[in-house]
Amino acid sequence: MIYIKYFAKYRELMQMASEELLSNCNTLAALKLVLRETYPQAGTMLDDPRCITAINQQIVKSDSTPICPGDEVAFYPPVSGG
Amino acid sequence: MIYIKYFAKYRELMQMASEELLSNCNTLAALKLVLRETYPQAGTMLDDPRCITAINQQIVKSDSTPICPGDEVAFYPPVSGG
Amino acid sequence: MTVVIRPEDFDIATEHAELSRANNTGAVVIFSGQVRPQGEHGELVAMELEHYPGMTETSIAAILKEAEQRWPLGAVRVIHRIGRLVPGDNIVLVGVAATHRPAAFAACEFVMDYLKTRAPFWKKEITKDGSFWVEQKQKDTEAAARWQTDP
Amino acid sequence: MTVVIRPEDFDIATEHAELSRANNTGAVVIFSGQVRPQGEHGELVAMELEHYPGMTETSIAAILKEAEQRWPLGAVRVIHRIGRLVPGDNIVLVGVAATHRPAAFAACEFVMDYLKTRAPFWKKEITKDGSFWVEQKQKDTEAAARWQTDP
Repeated sequence: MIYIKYFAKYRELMQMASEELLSNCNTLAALKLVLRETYPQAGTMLDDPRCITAINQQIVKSDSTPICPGDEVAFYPPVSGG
Repeated sequence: MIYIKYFAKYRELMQMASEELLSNCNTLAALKLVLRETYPQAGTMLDDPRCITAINQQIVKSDSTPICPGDEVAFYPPVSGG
Repeated sequence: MTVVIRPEDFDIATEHAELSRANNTGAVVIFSGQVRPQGEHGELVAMELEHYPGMTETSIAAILKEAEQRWPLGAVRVIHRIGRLVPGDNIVLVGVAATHRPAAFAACEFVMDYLKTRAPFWKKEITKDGSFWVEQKQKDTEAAARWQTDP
Repeated sequence: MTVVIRPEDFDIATEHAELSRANNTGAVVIFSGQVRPQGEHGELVAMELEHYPGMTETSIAAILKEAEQRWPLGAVRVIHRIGRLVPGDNIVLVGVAATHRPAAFAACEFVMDYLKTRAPFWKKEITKDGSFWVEQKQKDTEAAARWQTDP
């Protein structure tokens, strides 16, 4: 199981804050492909060059980053707190 | 009448916080001379290159600054507030 | 080091007292940010703040740890509100205690700049004409970037 | 613009509330300085603060006016205590409200640097071994000097 979280405008785009994905994809690239195939609107998020990805609450840059069962993968736009 | 004020360590040196001087000296130089003649310890203050002089609450640098009856002349060391 | 994220407001007197009593405190600098009446898209009805529970706390703690490595600090406190706020409401407090004021000022500004650009919070402006996500500002990105070269 | 010189302590909550309600405030920066337990000549029993009534108020007002000319500020408040204080007591508060935080931070630091070097206050440290006038610090002189070239 992979735990996925969407924040702010991506939460609105995906129409959910989180989901649990039963998948055997083992890289971020594979996960993104599954999301594109599952949700027509996912491309808007994944093609956004400012989209930030965090795995287990650490920001990752490379699509070849491995993903293991139980991992938490988050997608969010640039932050605007403070 | 000239109103003289001494602050901090000069107040302690001169053993007074203020005095009223009945004098017809019309420059800062003349006033300093009167102080030297009146108080043996005044030289310690007036010869201190860090001694600051203010006339009517404005800092002055030149000994030739005129002084008029009713003026307030203050002598104080570098400030250390805040 | 204290990091609190919650809907409730802070009590400035409590925060100031906590900072004041840190070891050998001579200087306390407190920043507080509040919702302005005018947003980027006109008059605000409200501001909604969202965060990433867990990661937000961790990333702020990392920012504070870096601040403590850069400057000699007695205490650092961050309170960031979430949820629905209205104009005039406090959003965030960053308080720093130090022996001398340059460290307190620098660390407080450093923490704010990093909070603005690195801690996962998102703001949404609610106006009578609609809702708008607040984008990260270029000037905030630049403010944070100056700490890269200027320790 | 508010300048108060008095023996009594300030109430931080009142000060913060006053700053917060200034027109279009988004950022509030408050500096407070307090008496440290260790003075330059050892453990402090007390600190005595003296000022030049009239000139002190005027010179602080001039500093605040210069700050308002340099940065867009919503409000500036200074409270400086005088008389006998003990370790842990507040000495000074400088509070600045502005629409954006860079102005609030810069103006607060500017006012503190100028207060330290231009406003006629003098501090005397009372220790069990005697009393010592505090000299103006070179680092304070330097801190104030940087504003001459960097507006």
